[in-house]
Amino acid sequence: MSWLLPALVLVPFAGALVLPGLPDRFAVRAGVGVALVTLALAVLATYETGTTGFGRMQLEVRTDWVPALGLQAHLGMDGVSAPLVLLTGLLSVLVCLYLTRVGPDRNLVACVLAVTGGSLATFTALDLLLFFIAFETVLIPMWLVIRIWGDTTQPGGTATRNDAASRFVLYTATGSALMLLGIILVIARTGTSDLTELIERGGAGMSVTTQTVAAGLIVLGLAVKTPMWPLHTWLPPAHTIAPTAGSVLLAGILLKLGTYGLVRVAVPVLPAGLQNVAPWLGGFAVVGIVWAGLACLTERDLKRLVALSSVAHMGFVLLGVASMTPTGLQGALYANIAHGVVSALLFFVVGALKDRHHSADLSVLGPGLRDRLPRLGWLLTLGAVAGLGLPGLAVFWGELLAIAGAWQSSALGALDRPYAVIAAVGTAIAAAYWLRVLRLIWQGTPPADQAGLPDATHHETVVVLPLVVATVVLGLLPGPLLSTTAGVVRLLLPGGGVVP
Amino acid sequence: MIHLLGPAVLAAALAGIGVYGILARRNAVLVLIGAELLLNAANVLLVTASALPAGGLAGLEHSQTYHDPLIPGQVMTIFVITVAAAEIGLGLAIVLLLFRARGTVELTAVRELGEASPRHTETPS
Amino acid sequence: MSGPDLLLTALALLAAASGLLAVTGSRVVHCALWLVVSLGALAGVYLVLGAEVVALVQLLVYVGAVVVLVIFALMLTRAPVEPSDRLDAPKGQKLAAVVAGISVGGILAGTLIYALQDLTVKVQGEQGSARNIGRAVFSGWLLPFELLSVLLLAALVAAIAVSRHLPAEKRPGQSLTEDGGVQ
Amino acid sequence: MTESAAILSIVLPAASAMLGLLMGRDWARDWAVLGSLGALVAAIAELVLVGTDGPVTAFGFLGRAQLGGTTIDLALRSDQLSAAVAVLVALVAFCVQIYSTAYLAGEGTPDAPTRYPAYAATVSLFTAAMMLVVHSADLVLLLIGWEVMGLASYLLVGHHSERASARAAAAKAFLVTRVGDIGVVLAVVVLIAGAGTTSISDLNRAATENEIGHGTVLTAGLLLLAGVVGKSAQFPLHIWLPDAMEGPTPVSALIHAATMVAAGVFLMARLLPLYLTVPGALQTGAVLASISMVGAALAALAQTDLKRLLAYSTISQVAYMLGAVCVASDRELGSGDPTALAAPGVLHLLSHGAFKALLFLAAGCIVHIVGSTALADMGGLWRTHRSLAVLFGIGLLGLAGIPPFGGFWSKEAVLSAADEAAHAGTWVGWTVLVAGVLTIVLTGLYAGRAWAIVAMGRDPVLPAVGDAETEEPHENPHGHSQVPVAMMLPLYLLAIPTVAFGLVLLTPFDLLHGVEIQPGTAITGALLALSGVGWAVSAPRLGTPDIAVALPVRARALLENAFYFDAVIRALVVRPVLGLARTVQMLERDVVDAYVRAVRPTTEIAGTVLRRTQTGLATGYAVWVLVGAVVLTVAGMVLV
Amino acid sequence: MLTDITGTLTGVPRIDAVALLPVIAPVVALLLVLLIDAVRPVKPLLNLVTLAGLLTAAGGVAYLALEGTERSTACSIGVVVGTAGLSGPSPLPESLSPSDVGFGCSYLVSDLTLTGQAIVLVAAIGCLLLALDGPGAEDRTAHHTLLLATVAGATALAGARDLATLTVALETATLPAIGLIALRRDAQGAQAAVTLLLTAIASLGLLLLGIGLLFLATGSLYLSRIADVLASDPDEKVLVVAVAGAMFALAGIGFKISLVPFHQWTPDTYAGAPLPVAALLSTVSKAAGLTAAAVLLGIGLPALHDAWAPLIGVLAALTMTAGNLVALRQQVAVRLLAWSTVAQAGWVVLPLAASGTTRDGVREAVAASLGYLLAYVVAGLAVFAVVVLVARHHRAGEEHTLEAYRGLARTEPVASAVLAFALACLAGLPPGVMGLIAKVVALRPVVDAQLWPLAVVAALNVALALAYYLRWTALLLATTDQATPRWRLRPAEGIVLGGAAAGCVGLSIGAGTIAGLLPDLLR
Repeated sequence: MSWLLPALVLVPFAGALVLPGLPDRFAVRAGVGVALVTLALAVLATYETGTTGFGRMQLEVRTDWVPALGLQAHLGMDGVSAPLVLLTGLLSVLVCLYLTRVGPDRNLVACVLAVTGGSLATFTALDLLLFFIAFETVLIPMWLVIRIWGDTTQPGGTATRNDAASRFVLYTATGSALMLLGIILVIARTGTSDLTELIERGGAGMSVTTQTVAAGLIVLGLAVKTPMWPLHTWLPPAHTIAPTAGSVLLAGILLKLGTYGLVRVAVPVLPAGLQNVAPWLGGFAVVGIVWAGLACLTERDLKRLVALSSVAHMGFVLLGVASMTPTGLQGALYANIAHGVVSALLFFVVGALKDRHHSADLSVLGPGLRDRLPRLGWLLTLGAVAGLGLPGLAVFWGELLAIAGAWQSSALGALDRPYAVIAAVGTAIAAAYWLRVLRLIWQGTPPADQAGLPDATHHETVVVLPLVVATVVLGLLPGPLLSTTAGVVRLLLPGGGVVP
Repeated sequence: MIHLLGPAVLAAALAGIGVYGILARRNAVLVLIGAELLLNAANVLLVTASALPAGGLAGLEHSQTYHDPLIPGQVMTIFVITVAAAEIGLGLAIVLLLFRARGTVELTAVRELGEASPRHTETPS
Repeated sequence: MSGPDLLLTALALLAAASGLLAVTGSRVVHCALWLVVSLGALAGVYLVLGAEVVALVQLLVYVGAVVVLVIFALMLTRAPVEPSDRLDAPKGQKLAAVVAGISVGGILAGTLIYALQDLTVKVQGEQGSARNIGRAVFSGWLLPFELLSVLLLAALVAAIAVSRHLPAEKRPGQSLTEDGGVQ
Repeated sequence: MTESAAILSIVLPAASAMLGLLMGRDWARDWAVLGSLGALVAAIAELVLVGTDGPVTAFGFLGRAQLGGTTIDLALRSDQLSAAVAVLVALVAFCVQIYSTAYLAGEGTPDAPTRYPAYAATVSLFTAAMMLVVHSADLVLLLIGWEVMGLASYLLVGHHSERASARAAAAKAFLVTRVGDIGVVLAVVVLIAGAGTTSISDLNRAATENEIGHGTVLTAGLLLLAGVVGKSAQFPLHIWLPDAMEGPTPVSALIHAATMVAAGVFLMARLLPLYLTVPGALQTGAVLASISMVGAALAALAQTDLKRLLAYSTISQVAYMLGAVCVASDRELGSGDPTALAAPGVLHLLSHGAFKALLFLAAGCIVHIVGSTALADMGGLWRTHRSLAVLFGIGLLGLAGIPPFGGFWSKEAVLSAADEAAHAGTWVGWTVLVAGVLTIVLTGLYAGRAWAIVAMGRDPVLPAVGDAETEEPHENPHGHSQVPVAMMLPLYLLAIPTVAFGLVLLTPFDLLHGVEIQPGTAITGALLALSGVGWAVSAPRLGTPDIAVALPVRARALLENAFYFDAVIRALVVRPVLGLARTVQMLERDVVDAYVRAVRPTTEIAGTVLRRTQTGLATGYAVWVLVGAVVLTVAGMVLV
Repeated sequence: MLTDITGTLTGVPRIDAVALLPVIAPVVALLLVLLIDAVRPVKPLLNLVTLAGLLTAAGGVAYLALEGTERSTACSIGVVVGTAGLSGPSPLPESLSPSDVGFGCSYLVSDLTLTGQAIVLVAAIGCLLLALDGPGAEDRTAHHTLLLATVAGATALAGARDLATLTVALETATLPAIGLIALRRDAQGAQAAVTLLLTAIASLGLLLLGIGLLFLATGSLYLSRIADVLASDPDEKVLVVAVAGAMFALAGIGFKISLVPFHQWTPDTYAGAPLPVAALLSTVSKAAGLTAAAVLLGIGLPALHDAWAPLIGVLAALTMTAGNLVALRQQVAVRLLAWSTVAQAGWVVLPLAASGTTRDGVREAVAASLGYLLAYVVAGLAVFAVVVLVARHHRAGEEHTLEAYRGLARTEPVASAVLAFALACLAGLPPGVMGLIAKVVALRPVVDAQLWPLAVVAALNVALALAYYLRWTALLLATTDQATPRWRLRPAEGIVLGGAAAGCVGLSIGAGTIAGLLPDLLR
């Protein structure tokens, strides 16, 4: 079945190339078709990997591309990448489905498919340089989505839209250019860019200083994409401007590239280096959680608020990774998927609200949503409640395990317990700002003038349904996802994660 | 027996004068004169170097007595003179073209291509 | 200080002085003439250093052709014969020129003085003879020689093409008729 | 079989919640009632089955979560403790559902819709969550139930979300409990790290055989205590309960009387073996309980709102239960399961659940009649609605702990436990005993006060039952003269356990052998209660039905606002956090983002400066070339 | 190993015509063009002959590459020694071996030579095709002659292994280009030509002074000889003079690659010159400059690596940053392109900064530079092709600002797709995978040598450059109201556009050619 992964990656790209040629109406439907095929391939690949064991790398396919650089087109999938591939496939289908009814535009669907293809390539790439190329492939399509279909009704019109788009791509490009330096340093020192080989070596052959420098650079590049606290200021404007489809892609898939990179590249390949970087990474993550939480407390724009909440969520993921313990890593991977599902759900709902009210400002969305638009109201409540990490819904497990990982982490040294406590306090702040949102727009008496708005259409409900089911199922039944990542996490950590 | 220091210093002096000549003049033709001096300075340096036995300064401790049969220094000088001639030929042709096009050869007057010139600074629409 | 040394220093001083005058003179024609003197002195220096052919070529090409060309150019561009202060560049540029000139000259002089400190060498008279130069050029340096011919040809073609006479009011991008005749 | 009963008790209400929400308006009522009935039957069946073929320690429910070294087994357990509490919960839930069918009947007015389907579904969700807490064998599964209860309480308190006070109360309720829950989350984290497991039975066993470090268990214990204090509205995290009265009264009956607030005590009882190894945690709990006991009772005395009075009474009674559990470490027990030491607390939990639910539902009926919850508007119930008054009286007697009512037996069990601990010579025992005794008097007082104001009071508010509608009821436009049957039925149902709870002591439950009533404390307790009630009831002779008038005015205001603790918390916590949030927003815009925004102007300035060097003068460029060459040479020479 | 064509002239070394084919072909074509112009100047014939000349040269390069053996010609080994009867002024004592006396070969066909020549010829063919119908091509004969002369100079430069040939080849590559600039005989062209002329003459002076010093120090003009002398740890004096010479020579070559202090002529000359000539300057002339630097520094002065490597690093950093910063502010398309080529020059020269002393280090650095150069030239050609097309159809002609590209994607989807793809390649961001691989190739030696400040500056410059490339792409996709006329695409321009686009895509997929140049020793 070695054809499976290349097909998985190339089908969306092919779709992206073909779609601009077709007429709008037909193109969007074709887009959904291509996305469905990709999802089917993803499910098949996951099933195949599952049967032969998530612990090791499966479905490997490898051909030489640039021998001089040692760059090989080397794809593979294991327990860490399988859930992310599935999530990408699912979100891509949902976004394409969403676009069939809301502003169908063939180029937009093409960009969506390009982003999907790029992400799938990143998740299955097993060669450092191929990972980097795939990591960068996502930039231009996402920039196009924001630049062309962005919202120009914000104060400042097209200027803010262009600024948001260019800020997104330039910030990320600088980050990934620095990451490239780290990657080249690793390749130069170890002589190979093959990830499976590097993972087995576990950082042997590189002095600790080299590992620290390389880890510093790679983590910096990935942190911009995650985003980590001081480097996050590109995310809120990007989300406020991006169209709903763009926001879902950005939050659902793009943020995962950064964290996946950390787990796949930084942790196993540069264990000693990451050991030195971990306290800083943990520190910024924790500050991010509290900082973004507090910023949300006074945020006026709902999309910006959800974006800032994403920064807080990804703070937990980074804390999990920085702990470098099996529990922490599994927490990070779990929170990754959970955030993908929940933020996608939230952005769909917020997008629907924004389309109806032509603004995402809390005062305009107005009180009394529960009576005016009951279905959208309940979806928003479910999203908010999941967002604040209610046990029984997906995000809780990620946060609990990340905090547990941080608590007993040797990599964070003396800072492990304080970080865990601050992160736990962060969950309370999350509750505060989400309840503020519900209080401002969900509760209260609906104003008279906004009576006529239509509730969630059948189409929108169908698009959001899988996400609702996923949020609840992932919340109640953590077993399956945790066991998928359990095998690999033991492999990725130095010495199989000596801490219990 | 002659001291090579004399012509060497001459080369340096001529180079300095040539450089001054190029930069200090407003009239294009006079600038070319300065250029000629600079090239001649290089020629002097080459000829003085060819006066040394084979191996140049590095060969001195081998106390060679014979000279390099290919005489690179002097042959190079001849080539330089020819190149200079070609340059001055084309240079003057272009200066004359400039004169016919703009009626002056003063470089300070013909600065239309600079960034500050009005042609390129119209604010983007 | 043997005989040739004396002669060398004399010629060197002459060349340098006339060069300086050529470059700082306020009358255009004088500058050109001082240039002739300077290049002539250099020819002398080459002779003392035993480079006969080079001296001859210098006289022939530089003094004969190049300077004449320069004078023609001066006349064609109707440069002012009487002394004019418009020859020199503005203040800032002149200052930069002085600095640049001194620094280039200085660094070269410094290096050369450091390297050639009281190095004396016996000049081989006939090293620069026509026979040796001829053999050297046509054995070791044949390729540059041939290339030079291409360069000269190209320069001449360029010069001719560029100086083909120009219609009275030349607008950029206006195409000439095939034979380049005047409209 | 017991497993299926336990699972059914959770799944049935959950299913009814789901279907109620999805099916829409007309089906909602039937699903809700059916669900709670089903849960009640399952709970009773479980109680019987546990009795016959013994408890089942752990059986799978939501599978197993494998992470790093440890595995979290999301399993349930079923034993006498869980069965008993389950029955209580199911009973009260069933009563509330029936009660609500009438209480929230109809559509309500456009600006105050009843939203019954959502209400019924959330109550069912709550029941399912409480059942999950009661039956869970694993701390994390318990935490899930714990927080879903918090969410349900948030939704229900904020049910009438058109009222700003309701919205604020709902948010406050959730946030304060959430702050408490940070403790629980951290406790789970500590236990995962320290003990490698979160299964309650394993933890108890490991703690007793001190396989886990003492420090770990102490921190876990204290953190869990924080959660308990938050959820059971004990001092200092009690501020949310009085405000939670904004929710519909049946909700208060179910959540803020019988079940949720008791969940904290239930958790302590579950983990008693673990807590016995760290007496320090129990002592802190005891102190907090004592403070809550007395403080809340005092506050109840001065309340001008019937529901807030009952809320403060609940805080005080829950403190009773907590105190009983916290003195467990100073009592010795013969053989058998150490959790039996928590029996007095659990006993009081059960009896309090019954009579407090009765009181709240009765209060609901009164509010239904009078139209407002303020005590000033009430009076003369004895004459107008005799049966309602009787039931309300029974509830009050249960509350005050007058023999032979249920409240008396459970209160005495607690007092005798405290007495036994006091005789063991520990200061904890003495504090709880003294606080307990003091509280009995105060409870008697405010129970009597309530009776005096509501039942006796001045001329009838409403014409007697059955009078013609001629005389328009004065000054209460939106009251109703009649109380629907559906609202009265649950009262009768709940009156039974309130009265007959004493019989429970005779049943063969092995938990009960932790309980022995000492005649001495029993009699003194009864006398004190009677004196309290008597004094309060005699107040009308002083001219006003309200005994609180006897208090000096400033003291009365102090008590009414519960020592202004709420304002203190607002000043100490809420305002600084909002201030910090504003500064963060400002810092985000002006500092962190400033650097990013600054990049554009700096590049523009640099670009313009560099452009200016392009003067257009050819010899100007030559200067750069030559000077550049010189600089290059000098640098080269220096480097070599 | 000399092949024998002449043999008649006594003592004239046998010139290996095949080895020199890439140089001889353009010269022969040049002569033919002049001949035809004299007889019957028919435009298509002239074009054909010029193209034939370039194609033969390219064929020669291909043949030599395929043949694979290393040929050296125009050598002076054994001439004087081997010729019986000729008595030199002082017959060489028999004891001396040729390598002692400063002999060597003027022209060597090695991997470096062939790669340099290949890049030059590809670019030249592109520029010729652009110039066939583009602006400034009225004077057909002169244009083609000068173009062929420039190409001959550039190809000779790639193979030059002695300083005399290097100088003459460099001048042959520069002077005709100055002629080409002035060919349109308008004021713009004249000023541009004067600017470049003065910079070129000043640089020639510096180069010659440098060569004089090097000759003074080592006594020979042959690069291999100079390298040997400097490698056998010469004494202090020789080293100082040699370093001074090297620096002057490097400064002399700097203007051709447009490194920072020597770059100021670039924007003015590009703006003044006809567009195809600007394309020529940005591709052929830059390629010639880089090969000159590679030959001089890589083969002649590896011993002085400690002197020139860090300085090239500094120059590269300055060039990148200055180029990008000013490019951000440009509105006129051709000026933006000029500053973009200045910035790209920084990238091209970047690997040389980390060449390390070992032979292998220098080889890898030069290979990386040439790799990046190839990518840059192909992408540059594609961009220039589209700019020429727009210039031809826009009322402002060559002075058109970026606004002329607004909404081009609607009317000219193919051309704007090629432009967008080429800009992505120059920016180094996928879909322009070729550019990304080129940037990786360029950064690898720098990171390997742990030159962290340089690496970080380069990384930051990626974003700076991306800013204006994306601004340009965004304009393509923007919506516009005024209708831009459909283009009439001439065959020649079509070929260049197609060829360059195919080149970009080909190099993106088969990126091995960028990374794997110069597999064996650097000679």
